[in-house]
Order: sequence, then structure tokens, then C-alpha cells
Amino acid sequence: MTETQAKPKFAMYWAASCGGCEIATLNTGEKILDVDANFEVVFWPVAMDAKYKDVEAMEDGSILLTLFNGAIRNDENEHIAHLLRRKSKILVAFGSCANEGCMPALANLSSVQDIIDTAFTTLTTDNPQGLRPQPEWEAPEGKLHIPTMYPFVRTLDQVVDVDYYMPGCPPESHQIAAVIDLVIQVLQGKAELPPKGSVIGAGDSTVCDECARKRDVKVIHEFKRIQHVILDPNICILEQGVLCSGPATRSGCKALCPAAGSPCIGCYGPAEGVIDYGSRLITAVGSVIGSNNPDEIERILDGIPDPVGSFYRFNLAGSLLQAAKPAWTVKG
Amino acid sequence: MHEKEHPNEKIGVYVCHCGSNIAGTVDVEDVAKWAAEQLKHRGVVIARDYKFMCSSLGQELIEKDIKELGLTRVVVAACSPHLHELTFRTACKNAGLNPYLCELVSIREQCSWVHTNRTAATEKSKAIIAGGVERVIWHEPLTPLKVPIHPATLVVGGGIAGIQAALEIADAGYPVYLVEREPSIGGHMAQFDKTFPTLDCSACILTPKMVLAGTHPNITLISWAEVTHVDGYVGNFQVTIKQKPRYVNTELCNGCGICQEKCPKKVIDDIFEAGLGNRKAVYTPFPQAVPRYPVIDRENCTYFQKGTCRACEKFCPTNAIDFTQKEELLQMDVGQIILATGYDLFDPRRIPQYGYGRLANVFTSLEFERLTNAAGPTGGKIVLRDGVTVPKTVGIVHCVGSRDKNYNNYCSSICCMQSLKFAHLAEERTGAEVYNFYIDMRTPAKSYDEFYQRVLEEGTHFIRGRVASISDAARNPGEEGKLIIQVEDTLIGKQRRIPVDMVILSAGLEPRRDHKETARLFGLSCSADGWLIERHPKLDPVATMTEGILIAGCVQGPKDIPASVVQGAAAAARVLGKIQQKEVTMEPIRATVDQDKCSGCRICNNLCPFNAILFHADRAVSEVNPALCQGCGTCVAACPAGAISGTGFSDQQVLSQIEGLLMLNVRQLEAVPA
Amino acid sequence: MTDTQNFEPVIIGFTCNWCSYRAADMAGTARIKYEPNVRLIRLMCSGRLDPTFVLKAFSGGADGVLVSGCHPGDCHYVEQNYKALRRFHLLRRVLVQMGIEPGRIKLLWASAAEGAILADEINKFVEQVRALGPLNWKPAQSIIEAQASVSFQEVPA
Amino acid sequence: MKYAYFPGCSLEKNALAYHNSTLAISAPLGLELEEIDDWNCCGATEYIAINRLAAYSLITRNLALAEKQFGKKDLVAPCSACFLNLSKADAYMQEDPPLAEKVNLALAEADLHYDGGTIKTRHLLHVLMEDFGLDAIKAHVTKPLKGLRIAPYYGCLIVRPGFLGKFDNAEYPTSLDRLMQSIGATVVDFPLKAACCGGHMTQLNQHIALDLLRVLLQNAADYQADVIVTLCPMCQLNLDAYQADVNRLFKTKFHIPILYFTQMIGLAFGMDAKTLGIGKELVDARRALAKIGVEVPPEEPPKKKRPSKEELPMPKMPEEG
Repeated sequence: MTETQAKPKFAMYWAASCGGCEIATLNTGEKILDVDANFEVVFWPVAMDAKYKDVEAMEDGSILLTLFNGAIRNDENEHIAHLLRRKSKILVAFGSCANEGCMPALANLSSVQDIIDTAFTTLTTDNPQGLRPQPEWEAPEGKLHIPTMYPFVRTLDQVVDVDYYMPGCPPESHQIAAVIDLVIQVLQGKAELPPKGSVIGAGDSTVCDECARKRDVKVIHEFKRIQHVILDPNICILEQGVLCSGPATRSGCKALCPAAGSPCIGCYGPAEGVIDYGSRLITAVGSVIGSNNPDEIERILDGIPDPVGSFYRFNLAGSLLQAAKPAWTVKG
Repeated sequence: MHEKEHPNEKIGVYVCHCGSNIAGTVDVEDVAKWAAEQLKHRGVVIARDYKFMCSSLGQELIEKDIKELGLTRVVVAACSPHLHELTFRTACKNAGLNPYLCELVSIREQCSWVHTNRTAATEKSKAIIAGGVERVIWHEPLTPLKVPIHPATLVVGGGIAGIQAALEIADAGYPVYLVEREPSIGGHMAQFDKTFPTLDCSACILTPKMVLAGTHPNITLISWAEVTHVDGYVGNFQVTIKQKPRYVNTELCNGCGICQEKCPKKVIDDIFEAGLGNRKAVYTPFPQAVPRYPVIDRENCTYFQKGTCRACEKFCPTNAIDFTQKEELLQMDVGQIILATGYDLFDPRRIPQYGYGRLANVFTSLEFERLTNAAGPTGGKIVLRDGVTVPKTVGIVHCVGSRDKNYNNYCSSICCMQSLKFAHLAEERTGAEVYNFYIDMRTPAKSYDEFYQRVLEEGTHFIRGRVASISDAARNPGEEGKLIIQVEDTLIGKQRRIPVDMVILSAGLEPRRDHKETARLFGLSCSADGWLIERHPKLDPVATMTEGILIAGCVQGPKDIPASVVQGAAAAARVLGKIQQKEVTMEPIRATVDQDKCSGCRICNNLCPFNAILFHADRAVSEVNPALCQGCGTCVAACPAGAISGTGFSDQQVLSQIEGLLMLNVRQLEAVPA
Repeated sequence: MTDTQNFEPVIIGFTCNWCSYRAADMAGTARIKYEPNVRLIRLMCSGRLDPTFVLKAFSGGADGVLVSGCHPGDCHYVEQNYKALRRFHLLRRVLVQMGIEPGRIKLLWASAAEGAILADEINKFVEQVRALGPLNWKPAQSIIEAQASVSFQEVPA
Repeated sequence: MKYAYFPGCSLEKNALAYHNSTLAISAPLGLELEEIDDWNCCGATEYIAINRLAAYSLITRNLALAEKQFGKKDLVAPCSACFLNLSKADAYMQEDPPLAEKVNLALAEADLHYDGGTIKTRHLLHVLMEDFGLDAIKAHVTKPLKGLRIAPYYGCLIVRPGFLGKFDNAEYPTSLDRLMQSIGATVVDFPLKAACCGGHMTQLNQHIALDLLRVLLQNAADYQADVIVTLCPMCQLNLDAYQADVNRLFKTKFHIPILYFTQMIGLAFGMDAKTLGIGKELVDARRALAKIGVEVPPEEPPKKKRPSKEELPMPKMPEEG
């Protein structure tokens, strides 16, 4: 007991997320034992049973390190975000969702009503009475409450103050391991924490820096989709006319996707100091279109059927515009 | 992130009345007051308004505040930065503040002069200033780049303007390259017989200058050549010139002219003789040509076309003919460039009802110049197309292709005087009855109107009205075999039909057919009608927007010989001034690549037209060469990693300015309950 | 909502130092009147226009964005306005997908001599944006507060 | 290609030859003309000056009908006056809302409606030049008009003023020149090609009208034209019907047949003169056309109708005293 008392507290939480971050964390292998050896895990829904009220009972700032993954989609997410912020000394936005919205944030292109309707009416849904979830429901056991969806998804730091950012969908296990090491070394007084607000567990350059493919000057006359081409394994994917987010995406993943013959889709988010990730891609891709003729340019651009999906795949919530008009246009 | 939450800058804001130019539409006091209160939290410590900020008193005001209040940034709201940016930067400099920490925002050209609603204009001024303040926070102290000036100058075009410019510079002792597209310099002036209003012989006054230009030790004359490429920037241009093969070895040729006598091939000379006369396949355009060496025109030379003849070669006493000559590319470094490429004549075929090209005896002004020229095809005899008949009546039509919305809106400015000259010559040499058809008579320069009076007294008829049509369709016996000029005489308000033997179309001046390529080649811009744009229409008529490139003569707009000469000399003076300074200072607006951030994706690599971006394959990073960078910022905007930054126009500067500009209405938004 | 009747749009205009900004200067010198709704930013070249600027303007409360530069072929930097052209076409597609009407962004070529044209085009554009009504793109936070919870349609019994 | 077709009054009577030749050549070219049902007179050149509103209402009625019957198809008018009036009306229906309102009020009576700019009216020449083009026409030429000297006469209506149907240079058009060259004819320079033929001046002041015609004929004669080719029934009528009067008045000896450009195209297509209505002109074209070996059958005199037995005698009119 006394030993565990001495151990600093660790928490990990998933808000609007897929659970991939947890898996990546467990993927660190034995590293996870170091976590157990050096921390007392007080709250980690995936790994152990715990109740919100237990956390609420804790003293403010009593948790040393909280890895928060998942975006803020509903009032529950927001509530826990505030709660853990209060209880934690170090709050890390962990993984793409918490950092910039990730896939869940692509929902920001549509209104909640549309999303609900799609979810509960489309062919694949067996819902003959056209039922809808209700935030409040009188059940014999008493009033039931399910979390209320917000008009759109937000990133963690749009809701609470965040100490560190750890990008990736999910963050690479070796990066997680490195971060765990760092924190432990700090605990043992062997290292210093980086300045507040910095990005940890990632590189300072972009994916191209780690990509082994040969790069040349770029002029694109046609955009192709990956399923329509056989890519040359040694040449820059973008030069082959397939959108690749590598040039704009923070390094740190060892360029896994390009190495595996598939373009980078940008999960590590923007490079240092970039304000709007998508616009970096828009401007870069736009600049190398191989035509000066408006009609021709439009024809070439037809090769990009879903621009927002391609350029803001991971970053919509974190972008300047944050959400499309339908998402924030108040109905009725 | 990019917004300095609590700027620790001390900013001074200065709002100019510009007399009533700004204060007339904008409540400047209110604007200054607003800035002092509402922008305090952004670091504004003082905001003043003053009658004329650009006056020495106004500048002292700024300098005083910098010294006493220790300002670290200055925002001046006055006229366009293109007018007074330098003024206020200098003021800051004098007060010991880095000149680039000053931002001049325009509330005159962009506000008071274009708006009428006082409230709106005042609000907009506030927004503009807020933008300036947000932006200036992010300004960085910069030092202007200094580059040495290459003493040599390139003059393009060997017409009178170009010759004048070249001579002025050469006489001052600096090297000049004078490039001419044709075999000889002289330009249009060499084609004329007399010059208005003095009627002195064009050749007599031009040829001495030509000879001077041809022999001057400081002038390298490169005729039969064209500029094909221009690189670099003020002080350090690298120019590529295509020297077309002359097929005559200028080392050996002494210009005796035997080759021209012996050449069996006659060719119609469309350029110098305006299509009225012939030349040989080997030729100098005219006897006094400079340089005196002939050229062989490959397209028409029997030897080049059929492989036989070589008459010129046989008879050349100095064996100067060399059929093996090839086109050469000459490379040279120059510090500055003067463009004097002149004009082309409006093609009257574009006005079909005037019958030029269909009706034999309708002539263009240039054709008539050649007719009157003693050295011309008719030896100066004014005759009809048949070569013998002397016209008894001559009609001169003004404004052909000028002051006409179907063709050119502008006035070609020389046509009135030229037509008067024609009237005089025709009357003097043929005793013909001469009719001038004009819209307005424009004779504004020195002793021009006197000449008009003189021609009036000589009995020339002046009919005020735009000619409707010229045809040979006679209505009555009196019109038989004549050209009938149909015109409304607007002074008597009647339609008139004037039968004449000869019609001279006083065709307007137009930009060279290839003016667009020229503009592109030298990175200049043309106005809608195709003349090159000067830096300022009144105060800077010979400079262009591009440092180190000047314009002279008709390339800038229609003008007569005196005006062209003046501009040639003015441009030369500018060039000499710069050369004297030995070096030019350039705006330190440059792009730089953060080597650590750059991942070598090479997106930027083919975006720079100045080839300023080089890629280090070894380190897989790109780098910008500041000497070549022109500061356009295209690569800055393109870098996907945000690794390229641009001084003077950084992301932070622009983004903050946007915030500032929107500050006001964002407030309004908040005021309005959503 | 701001009432659309007397709605005055705010438009951010990006101009290039060599052509369009000088066109604006010329409009001023010639005292050609135009709508006061446009607030100009001077860049060295339309090629400097980073799409981020446009997004910033819209998210910051602008109702429209005007992008202007030298005529194709007349760029002071030879061909950089073509880069602006390419980016513009791509950016416009993104904006449309984000629900911003294409009529809220305009690309305009104006030479230094075309003050009158610039003024005229600005008037047309202001009119066009005025017709579209206010955009007032709101920061996410304020929306969330504006409609803390979304009411779903009732379940049929 | 399909078009709505507005023949106009002249083509039904004096310019029947124009009508027939137009239809004749349209077949091989694949030019389908659908005549507007129940069209009315365009008001020619005067009526607009007499009663603007009524005139435009009448003209616009045709446009409204065309739209109703054939939708937005282009409307072809071979007669220059019809072409001008129809396109003029269309232009004013756009430019002059008050007028448009009144016109539509009138049209409403026949429950018709027309918005300016809906129907583009085009002259036959325009259509042939732009939609078909010289090569397409050349392709059907079997008997090029080698050696026939043609003066191309446009008249004053189709080239000016602009309006919507504007094409070619108003002062010195060349499209007909090119068209005639493409079918092998020699086109002479004809400076007065766009000058006025006098229109209805023949009814107001013979002398002025005939002088205008004289100048035209003289100009064509000066350039040794065998034929003056027109594209306007008015021009054809004036130059043809009054040529004799011109000769009488000015002691001239002009004998220049006036034919329609469609007739020339027809000849080049190898069609026989009769189908093209050649022979109906007053100034006999035989001599001119003989140059290119075209036979024109003599006009057979109208057959006398034999009175039938049942027929009752006509009442005798009293002698005028």
C-alpha cells in the first residue's frame, strides 16, 4: 500500500474515439510494465473498472499524467474533459482525435439532424418505427439520460487547456514508449519536461523527410486515385498523380504508409507552426497543377472528388473553419 | 498561436488630413481618438492627427514621439505607400528607429478619394488602421540589400529616342549596347523627308547622330539583332541577344555597295520603303545606313533558295560575303536597360470603307512620306500609284484608327501636324487642291499652331468631320474616275462628297505588334491599349514599375520627335544617376527556407521564375538564393510544411492585418445578438 | 441574425503590389467612387496568397473575399499569378464543400491602368455578396453555447 | 439542323423565287425550316415609325408564336426587313421594360407571352455562313459558277444597326463575297454593296429612288458584273422592276439581272433553273447565265381558262364617260 501511495497517478481516457489509441498503447509491449511499475493507474476505462464518481472524489491535481484520446462530440466528453483537466497536473491530448478531430470530425460537414437521420433511417438500419434516441427517457427504473450530441466535434484544446500534444492515428507505439520513458526519466530527475504546449512523440519536419521514395520537381496533369494505378515503389507518390499528404504532415511515423505503397493520409497532423493543415495541402497541390488554363485546371481538379475529405481528413475540427455551414446553421 | 496576446510594443499612430483630401471625407480627429482608446490594448501609446504628415513638421512630430515616448513601431494613415512609404521610413530612420518598423496604410486612394459617405469612410479608416497596427506588431527590423551596379547599359531600339539615350550615356563615359532589330539604326525618322513644323530635312538632322552612335567608342552597336532573354535585376541584368547572320563579314566589308548593284534579285521593301519601293536581296535599307554593312535576306536570296548565283560573293572586292555565317547568341551583363522600341503604323485595311488596299490611290501616311522623300522610290515626286500621274486634288484624312472606339480610343498626337506637313508638301510640289478632313485640330507644341496658320494661308481646305467612306462609285460625271470622299461637314451640317485623285490616310500610331512579348521579356506591364506603363504618368514618365528598366519614345505612348528625344535624354539621365551611386539599395523582401523544417518535398522547386530556389540533393533540402529572389512570396505561400518564410510579408503580418481589418465588424457581430 | 435589409457586407480584398493595388491607387487618383465595403491588403504578388489568408478572413467574420492580381501574362513576377489561379480554383471547391457560396469569393485580374474596371468589379462583387446576405461564420464555441443541446424529432408512439 | 422559319409577306408573292430556292437548297444541306403557323407581317420598314407599340406587338407576336411552337430554336428570316424587325423587336423587349410590359399586355389577349432574348432571329446568310460554313456548302457544289462575275449586294438592313443579329462588318461586309467565291463565282469589288436601294422611296419620290438605283447599277456595271446577287426581296424588287425606268430616265442601257444568293447556290448545286424560280425576274437572266451554260426554260404564257357550259355570263359594266 505505502509503496503504491508513493507512486504518481496515471489516467487514460477515451472520448469520441475508436479505441485505436489504447491498442497502440498496449502495443508498446513490456513498456506497459514500466508504466505499472512507475505509476498507479487510477482511471483507464479500457484497462480497468472505475467510476466517474471515483475520479470526482479525487483531489484536484492529484493525477500526475493523463493521456486523453478522442474528440469532444457530446456533453459527456466535455464533462470528463473538464473533470480530468481539474484532476490532472499534466494533460496530454493523445492521438489525432484529441489533437485535431480526426475521423469523427468529418461529421462536421453535416448537421447533427442529418447524421442522426442517416444513422436511423438508411437501408442498412432496421428501424421500422423510425425511432430516435432521446436524451431523456422515463424508464420504470427512473429517468435515463444519454449524452447529448453537440452540433459538431471539437478538439480537446477547444474545450480545456492542454499541456502537451501527441499526434497520430494512432500515435506510433515506439513514440508512445519514448514518451513514457521521458516521463519516467523526468520522475527520476534525469530529464526536463519540454515547454508547455509543445508537441511530443513526433518529429519537427514532415513525412517526406522520412520517406525513402525519390523526389523530383512536380507537375501534375491528372489526379488518379490509388485504386486506379500501379505505383512505382521508388518514386514520390504525389509525382505519380496520387494525392499524398506527406509534404504537409508532421514526421514521426517513419513514413509507414508510403513505404507500404500507399499515400500518406496525414494522421500526424500539421507541421510545427502551421495554422491550417488543409490549406497547406491545398496550396501545395494547387501550385503544382500542370496548367494555366481555367477550364483545363477544373478538368484536372475533377480528379479530386472529395477535396475536404482529402485535405482535412484528420484536421477538420482543428481547422480555421472548423465545421461546414450545415453543421452550425441553427435550424428552426 | 500567431497572435501576440499582450504586445509589448509601443506603437504610435499618425492620421493625416492631407489638407481636405482625407479630412474632407474622413473624420480624422475621431479616427485618431478611436485608435488611441480602442487600440490601447494592442500597444498604441499615442495617436495623433495632423494636417500634412508628409510635411517636414509632420515628420518631426513622428521623430519627436519616437525619441520622447520611445516608440518601437509607427503606423501612418495617409496616402498610398507607393507615394510616401519612403518618406516616413526615412523619418523613423532619422529618429533612430529601423525604417522597416513603420507601416504606411492608405486612407486616401483606398478610402477618402473613392467614398462619399463620411460615416462609412471613417469606419473603414478605423478598420484600415486597426489592420496596420496588428500588422506592424509583427514587423521586423530589416536592412535594405545593397548591390553594386554594373556600369554598362542596354538600349533596345535604334530609333531617335534610343540613339539619343545611347549618346547621352556614352558621352558621359559609360559603355552602352545599342540593339536594333533592323539592319540599320534610324527608325521611322529615317523614312521621313521633312519634319514638322520647321520642315528641316529629316535625314540632314538624323544622320549625323546616327554616324556618331555608330562610331562612338563607348557604344557597341548591335544591329540585325534581338533581345531574347533577360535575367537578374536592377544593377545586374544578364541579357541574351540573338545576332541574326548578316552573311557579310563586317571585319572585311567596307560598305562599297557593289554587292547591292550586282545582286540580280529585286525585293519589295515592306519595311523601309513601306512597300512602295524595291531593294535587293543583299541590301542596306538606305544609303546613309549605320552600320554601313549590308545584310543578305535569306528568304529572298537566290543562292540560299536555289543554291546558285553568288553574284555578290564574286564581285565583292574584299571577300566579305560569308554564306556560312550562323546565328549567334551574345551574352552580356548590364546594370540598366532602356526600352525604345517605338511604334507600328495602324493598318488602315482594318477600316474597309476607306478602301486602302482596294483603291489604288489611297495611301498611308508612311507611304506618302516615302513618296515625298528625295531618296524614295519616286525620287520625291508625288505621283499616283501608276507612277506618273501627278494628283490635281489630294484628300488627307485625319484620325485614321485614332480617337475611334472601334479601333483606338487615344489620340495619336502626331497626325494633325503630320497631315499639315503633307498638305504643305502636296500643295508646294504639285500645286494640287488639298483637303484636310479633321475632327479637331490639335497643334499644341512650340510653333506648331503657327505652322497650322501658314498652311491655312496656303489655301488648303479644312473640312471638319469624320470621313464616312472613300469609294470610286461615281454619282455624277464630275465624280467619274475619282475617289469620292463622303463626309459630313459638321460646320455647315451637310453631307458632302469630295472627289479627289489621291487620298492620304493619316494613320495612327499603335504599339508594336509584338508588344506583349516585349513586355513579358522585360517583366513590364502594358496599359489596355498596349503602351508600356510608366511608373507615374506625370512625375515619372520614363521609369517603369521594374527598377532599372526605363522607357523612352513611342513605346510609352504616341509622341513626336522632340518629345521622343526629350524622353531619350531623360531616361539616360536616370541611368547615369544610378551609375553614379555605384550601388542600388533593394527592398529586403526575400524568402528563406528553414533548413530544419524543410523535408525536401520539392513542391517549391519549379515555382520560381527567377530560378532562385535550389535543391541540395545531398541534404535533401531546398534553399532560396537571396540574390536571385525577387520577393514575390509564391514559394512562401506554397510550402506545405510552412518551412519558407518571407520577410516584409510574413504569414503573421498578413494574418494579423486580417484580424485587425475585421476587428470592427466582429465587434458589431458580437453587438448583434445571434 | 443581422437583418439582411440594410446589411453591409465586409469584404477582404487581396491585391498585388504591381497591378491591382496600383489600379486601386489609380481609381483613387481619378476619384472613381466605389462601395466602401472592401478592405484591401497589399501583397507583393497574387502568388503570395496563401489559402490560409482566405480561410482566416472568412472564419474571422468576412462576408466575402476578393483576390486580385495582374492579368495573366502580365505578372510582374512573370507567371506567379498563374499559381494564384490554380490555387484559387482548388480553394473555391473546398469552400463550396464547406457550405460557403461560390459567390462569396472572386478572382479579378486588373492592370495598373484599370482603376475604373477595378472599381466597377468591386461594386458588382459587393452587390453580389450583399444579395447572399451575412455569412458571419461563428467560432465553434459560441455555436455550442447558442444551442447547448440539439432536440431530435419525437418518437412516434 | 432544325430552325423556326419566318418567310414574311414578300416571299409569298413577289419573292416566291427566293422562297423556293431557299427550300430547294436547304434539302441537300440538311437545313430544316419549320414555318411558324399563323405568322403575321413584320410591318416592313415604315410601320414602326407610324405606331411603335402596335408595330412591336405585331412583330413580337411572331416571336411568341415561334417560342410556343418550337421552343427556343433560332428563327430564320430570309428577308432582310423581317430579320431586322424581328431582332430589333427582341432587342427592345429586353432594353425597354415599359414597352415590353405593354406588348405583353397586348399578347396576353391571345394568351401569348414573350420575354426579350428568348428567340435569336438570324438571317439566312448568317445561318449558312456560321452554322454550315463554306466547306459544307462547297461539298455540295457540282457545277461551280466558273467565270460568272457577281456583284454581292447586301443592302442596308442586315448589316446595320447592330442589334442581336449583328454579323460581319457594317461598312464593308464580306460574308456574301466569300460565300459566292466558295461556289466558284468571280466576285467583283462592289463598293456600294451596303448602300441603300431606296426601299419604298420608289412610291414617294421616283427621281430620288431611281437615282439611288442608277448609282448601284452603274457601280456594278463599272466592275463588269454579270449579275447582282441580293439577299433582300426589297432590293431585288427595286433593282429588277425599276431597272427599265432607270434606263428611260437617265438614258442608260443597264441590263443586269438581279438574282437571290440562294438561286446562285442552287445553280452551283446543279439544280435546274426552274425549281430555283429563275425566269421569274423581269430583267432577263438568260444572257448572263448562258455564260455558265445554264438553260432557262421560257416562261410559258398562263393558260386561258375555258368557260364551262354551266357558267353564267358576267354582268356588263357601264362604260366610263
